[in-house]
Amino acid sequence: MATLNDVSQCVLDGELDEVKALVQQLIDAGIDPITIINDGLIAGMNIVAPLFKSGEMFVPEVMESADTMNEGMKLLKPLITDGDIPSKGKIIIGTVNGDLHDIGKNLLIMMMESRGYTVVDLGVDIKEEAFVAAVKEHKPDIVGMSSLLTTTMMKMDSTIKQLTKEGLRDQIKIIIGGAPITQEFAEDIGADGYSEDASTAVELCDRMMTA
Amino acid sequence: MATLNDVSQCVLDGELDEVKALVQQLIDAGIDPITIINDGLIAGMNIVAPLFKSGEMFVPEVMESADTMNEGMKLLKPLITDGDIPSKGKIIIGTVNGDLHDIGKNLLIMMMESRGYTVVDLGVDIKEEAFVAAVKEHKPDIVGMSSLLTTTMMKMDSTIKQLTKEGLRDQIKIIIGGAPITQEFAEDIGADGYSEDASTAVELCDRMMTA
Amino acid sequence: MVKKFNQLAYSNLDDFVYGSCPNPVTTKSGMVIGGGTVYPEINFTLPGMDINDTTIKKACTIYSNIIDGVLKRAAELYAPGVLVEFETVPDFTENPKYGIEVNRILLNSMKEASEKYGLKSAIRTTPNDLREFSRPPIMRHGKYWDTMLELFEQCAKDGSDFISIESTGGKEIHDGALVKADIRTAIFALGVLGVTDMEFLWKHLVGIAKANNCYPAGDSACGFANTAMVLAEKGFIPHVFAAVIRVAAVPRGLVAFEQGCVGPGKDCAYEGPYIKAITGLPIGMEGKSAAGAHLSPIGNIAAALADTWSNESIQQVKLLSEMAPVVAMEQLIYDCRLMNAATKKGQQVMFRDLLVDSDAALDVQAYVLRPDVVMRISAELVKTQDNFLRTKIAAKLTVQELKKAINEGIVKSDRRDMKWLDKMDKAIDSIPDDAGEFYEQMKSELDMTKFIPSEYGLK
Amino acid sequence: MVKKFNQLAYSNLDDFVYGSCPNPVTTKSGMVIGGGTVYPEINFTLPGMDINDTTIKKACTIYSNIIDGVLKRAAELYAPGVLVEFETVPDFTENPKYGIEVNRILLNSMKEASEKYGLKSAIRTTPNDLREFSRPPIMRHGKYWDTMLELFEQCAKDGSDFISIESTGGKEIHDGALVKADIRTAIFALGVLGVTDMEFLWKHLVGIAKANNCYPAGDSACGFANTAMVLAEKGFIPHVFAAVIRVAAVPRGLVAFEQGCVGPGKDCAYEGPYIKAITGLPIGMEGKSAAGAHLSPIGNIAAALADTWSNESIQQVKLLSEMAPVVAMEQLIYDCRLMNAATKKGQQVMFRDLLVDSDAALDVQAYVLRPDVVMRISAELVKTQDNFLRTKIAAKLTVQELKKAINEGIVKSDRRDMKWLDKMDKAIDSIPDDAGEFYEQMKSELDMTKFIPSEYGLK
Ligand SMILES: [Zn+2]
Ligand SMILES: [Zn+2]
Ligand SMILES: [Zn+2]
Repeated sequence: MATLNDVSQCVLDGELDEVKALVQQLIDAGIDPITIINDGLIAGMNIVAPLFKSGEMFVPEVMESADTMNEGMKLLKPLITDGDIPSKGKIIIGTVNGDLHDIGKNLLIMMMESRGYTVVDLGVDIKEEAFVAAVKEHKPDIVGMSSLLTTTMMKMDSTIKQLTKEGLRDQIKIIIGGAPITQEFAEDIGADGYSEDASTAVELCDRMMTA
Repeated sequence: MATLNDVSQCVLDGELDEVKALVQQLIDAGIDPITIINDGLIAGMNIVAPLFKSGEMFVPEVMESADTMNEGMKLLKPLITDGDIPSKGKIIIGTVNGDLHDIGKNLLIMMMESRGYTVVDLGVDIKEEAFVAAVKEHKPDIVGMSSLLTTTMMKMDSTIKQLTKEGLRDQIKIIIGGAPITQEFAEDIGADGYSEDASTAVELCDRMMTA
Repeated sequence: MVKKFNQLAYSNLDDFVYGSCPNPVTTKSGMVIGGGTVYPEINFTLPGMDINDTTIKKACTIYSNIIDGVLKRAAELYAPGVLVEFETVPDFTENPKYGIEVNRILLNSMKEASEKYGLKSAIRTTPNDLREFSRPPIMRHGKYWDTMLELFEQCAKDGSDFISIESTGGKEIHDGALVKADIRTAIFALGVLGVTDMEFLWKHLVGIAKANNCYPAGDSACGFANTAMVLAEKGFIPHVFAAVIRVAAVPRGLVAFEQGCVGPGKDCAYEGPYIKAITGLPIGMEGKSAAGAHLSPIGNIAAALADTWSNESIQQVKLLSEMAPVVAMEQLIYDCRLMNAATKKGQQVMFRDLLVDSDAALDVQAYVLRPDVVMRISAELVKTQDNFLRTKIAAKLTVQELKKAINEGIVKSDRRDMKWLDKMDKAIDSIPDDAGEFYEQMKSELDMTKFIPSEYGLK
Repeated sequence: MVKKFNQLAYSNLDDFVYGSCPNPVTTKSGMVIGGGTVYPEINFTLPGMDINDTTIKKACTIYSNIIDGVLKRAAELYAPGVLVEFETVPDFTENPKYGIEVNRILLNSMKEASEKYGLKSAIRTTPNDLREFSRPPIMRHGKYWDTMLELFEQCAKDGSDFISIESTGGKEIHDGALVKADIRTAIFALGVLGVTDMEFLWKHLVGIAKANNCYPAGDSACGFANTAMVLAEKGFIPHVFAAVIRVAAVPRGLVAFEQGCVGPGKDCAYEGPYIKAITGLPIGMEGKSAAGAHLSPIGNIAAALADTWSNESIQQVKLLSEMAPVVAMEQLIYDCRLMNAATKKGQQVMFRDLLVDSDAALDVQAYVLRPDVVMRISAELVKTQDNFLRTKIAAKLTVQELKKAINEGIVKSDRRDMKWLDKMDKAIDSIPDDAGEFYEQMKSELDMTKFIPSEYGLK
């Protein structure tokens, strides 16, 4: 019979076609759906994260793992009530106004979701007002901004100023990233954190949510 | 008979041995000492400056010109009263605390003096307090600071802060220079000007004194 | 009207070398690119700042300082000539008046440097492809299309020697294929969407260039293959995948030359050696001296066939010696001196092979730039004129070359590489030879909200 | 005790080449410097910041980030080994605890990189010569002398492979000679004060190194000859003057090796080729890839005889790709790959000559680094053991070499150069062969408030 470990391994290996059968076996065996999620699916993703960080897994493999997890979730979601799946936190993410780069942003979204965060993707070329509106609407814990151009990085500054002006700054943590961004720049403009790449960004958010 | 032009040419060519005889001839001919200074000696240095800037004269040649001018001045000074030689302004110059580089500073001093400025050389490794004390003592128009290290450039910032605290900032213009210094850094720390090298620094001071 | 490339421009591998090519191009100032001398190609950009009507004056001053600084240093180091690339920041294309103003500043300083130092120079103006600012992208009309063409036209009129672009047709689909290492979708993006858009875009750009005494130079698969390289350097996707994408981008790049481009190819188009083998036109390249813009596994080998040698991009920031663009200028000039010194002694092939040997065995992305590999694959690509089929063949042949090289142990590889090559091999074999048929297949696999088929002449 | 160098280490010009030398030196990690491979030597420094007890933690974090970043990139690019130079900022020597702490951070990261990637590395620790903080300088005792030795000793104990310094004895006189282009005074500063101080200083440093399983590596005339080069590049003093100073600095540098240094010579000591010719020991050099630290007219030729290839220094600032030290690491590695690829094919002499030919005819400062010129002048220098006389001879021979080369039109020159060479020639001829006699003459010419004769054993 399938074990929770098998489910984890299935997620790790990204075996999209097999996960459903395994999860179904566990459900049929009467295992608590929350246990299957936490000790099976999410446990699998928790092995993926460090392997990605150390360079032993590629992004497409991580994505397959995430897809596999999601496939398993589809079976489990109807069996639990909404509040039962604990979100680690809510984050809204966007590339700033004037900037179209979104590969890094999309990677982060994928990593955050598979880590248990609720993510709202605002997209690219996002104006200051749009960040403000999204914070008002979604009430996130964290706002993430990305910029790849030296001529758009200052938009992070103006967005933070706008959020401050609207009285929203204290309710959120702000993280920023992108090629021209440095820790020093983050401090200069009053962001709460900076991260070099998607996997360290996830760790940064983890630290922020537990701090 | 020698002309004012001959004196200028003599300064330009740095002919230290000949300048005395020429100047003496003009004095003997009854030419006003102030005229000899302005239209002979200083006129010569005024040709030197642009030639240096355009790379047609080397520093040692400029120094010879300056020495030649000074040699001529020695004959003329006793003939005039102190206030008659108009100083273009007074500047105090030093290399900041922790920094020993002085070649650039010394070049600037030489250029400023030969341009008609009164220069007080504070030397190298000059602490904030020493700049403050010197401003109080000498009441300069301009304070020049030099730094060649990334780890001493912030001393310019603290010196300006100290001058401000002592209520001296408004009475002076501050110029800074040195390898790691940029226009942006000058603006950041509230200096009045930045210059890349000795000859542009002189022009910068000229602009400040006439502004 | 459209040029056909149905044979290689070279018959002898020993003629295939940096600094010269069968069809050199002469700039207004008399630099003969591809005529025997490798020229430095200097690039630069603004430090972190906002662009608007208040700050544009400051931006102009910065550009003016940069160009004066780099040309002065070039003259001091006796550069035989300098190609300046003005790759605009997006705001300059969105507001063409900004881009036009800066282009004029550069042209003017180049003229002054010619008078003051006798320095020869030429300028490549590279507006941004803003069409992807609309999501999904509007490729054939609309405000981004209009402002982009306006900038091209006025800069050409004002005296730019060359126009280039890093066009983005198909990137909206390719981005997703990259992070999934999905070669089927990548080939669709490059070989169907990319190729089609290149035909449309470059027909217009060649027209603008020809009408204004300016050369259409070439395009770059920067947003495709260089993004793949950067992702591979970060360990995000397999190096073999990035290597295959590089070669699969060749037919897309070739379209610009079919439409009338004369080179030099864009510096960041590492697919350039293939273009040079096929067209005999000069190419720009960049490697170790562009490390300030991006790291790479091809620092030396990239120079093996370069006709201009570029730093890709650098901000105006102060280093201990000087502003970074001046530093870049100096490094490029010394690199070029060395290559040209070898040519002068008749040792260019030997020097080319040193550039090649120093990198080729250490990374699969370097391996696919080996002149012999380039010639071998290019010889197959010219056998068809169908740029979609060429794309598929390019990918297939690269997979085969790499498998062979890894099996023979002549290139370093990751333990996971063979698995990925097998996976790609299978996926490529599943692609039909006909573009239309492939599109029909792909319709069910693609996220159809991401692109507008009619913008690519598709239904 | 003191080594005598009375013949050249080379008899054949074709053996005199980068990457190898008769007397290589092996690091603790097994890198054989001068054993056939050119290694990258990476240097770095802090961005603009204050150093004090509050900021030192931040400074340590920066150094830690730098070293981890550069070693990671070196491993990714398969560097055969890396020499790290830790050249301290003055505050680190004034407060040895800071310097010691950072040195340990570097050593620790090197050890980690060895375990994690299998990367070989070694470290050269270079404290500052703070003795000139006293004006006039106190050379043989006092707090600056004490803290400097404290830093040397603890770093050697902690495991540094090499110790070096850019010592400053005589600089207080040389600075003024430079801006006046006064060769007589410069020769006094280098050949009397400099040489005497080097004997005193290096006797102590060699002692410290030997007592602590560490190599004394070498010194640099940075504050003398490189300052001259920078002033010449700015157009402040004649290039020929800087060229003569370069060679006149050789005997001063040689003293360190007489005292027991084993190399690699300091990167910024462009007098290194002469040292290598005379001692047969390995040397560090730097050129185009050190342009971020200073521009130069010797970007390629500097590599012709290099055993380590350095970037001199770069601040931890962000470029578009990565932090500047990582960028420098990449560039050095590619430069080294190219040199080593040539060696592997037996083409090192040919490649050396390309490096030489690409620069030697374009600037007199490059010309004096030509291996044949180096051998020719060095052959004369070993005929005497008197380092003052050697200094005078070095200057005299360089003037002659340059006059000949300019007359023959084999090196580019400024119209004013010959006048300056004649002037120097006359001035050198006015110098007696005996140091004591020269000192007596100079007493009336020197500003005796600028230096303390007894600190140089003079009366
Ligand atoms: Zn590009
Ligand atoms: Zn140095
Ligand atoms: Zn160094």
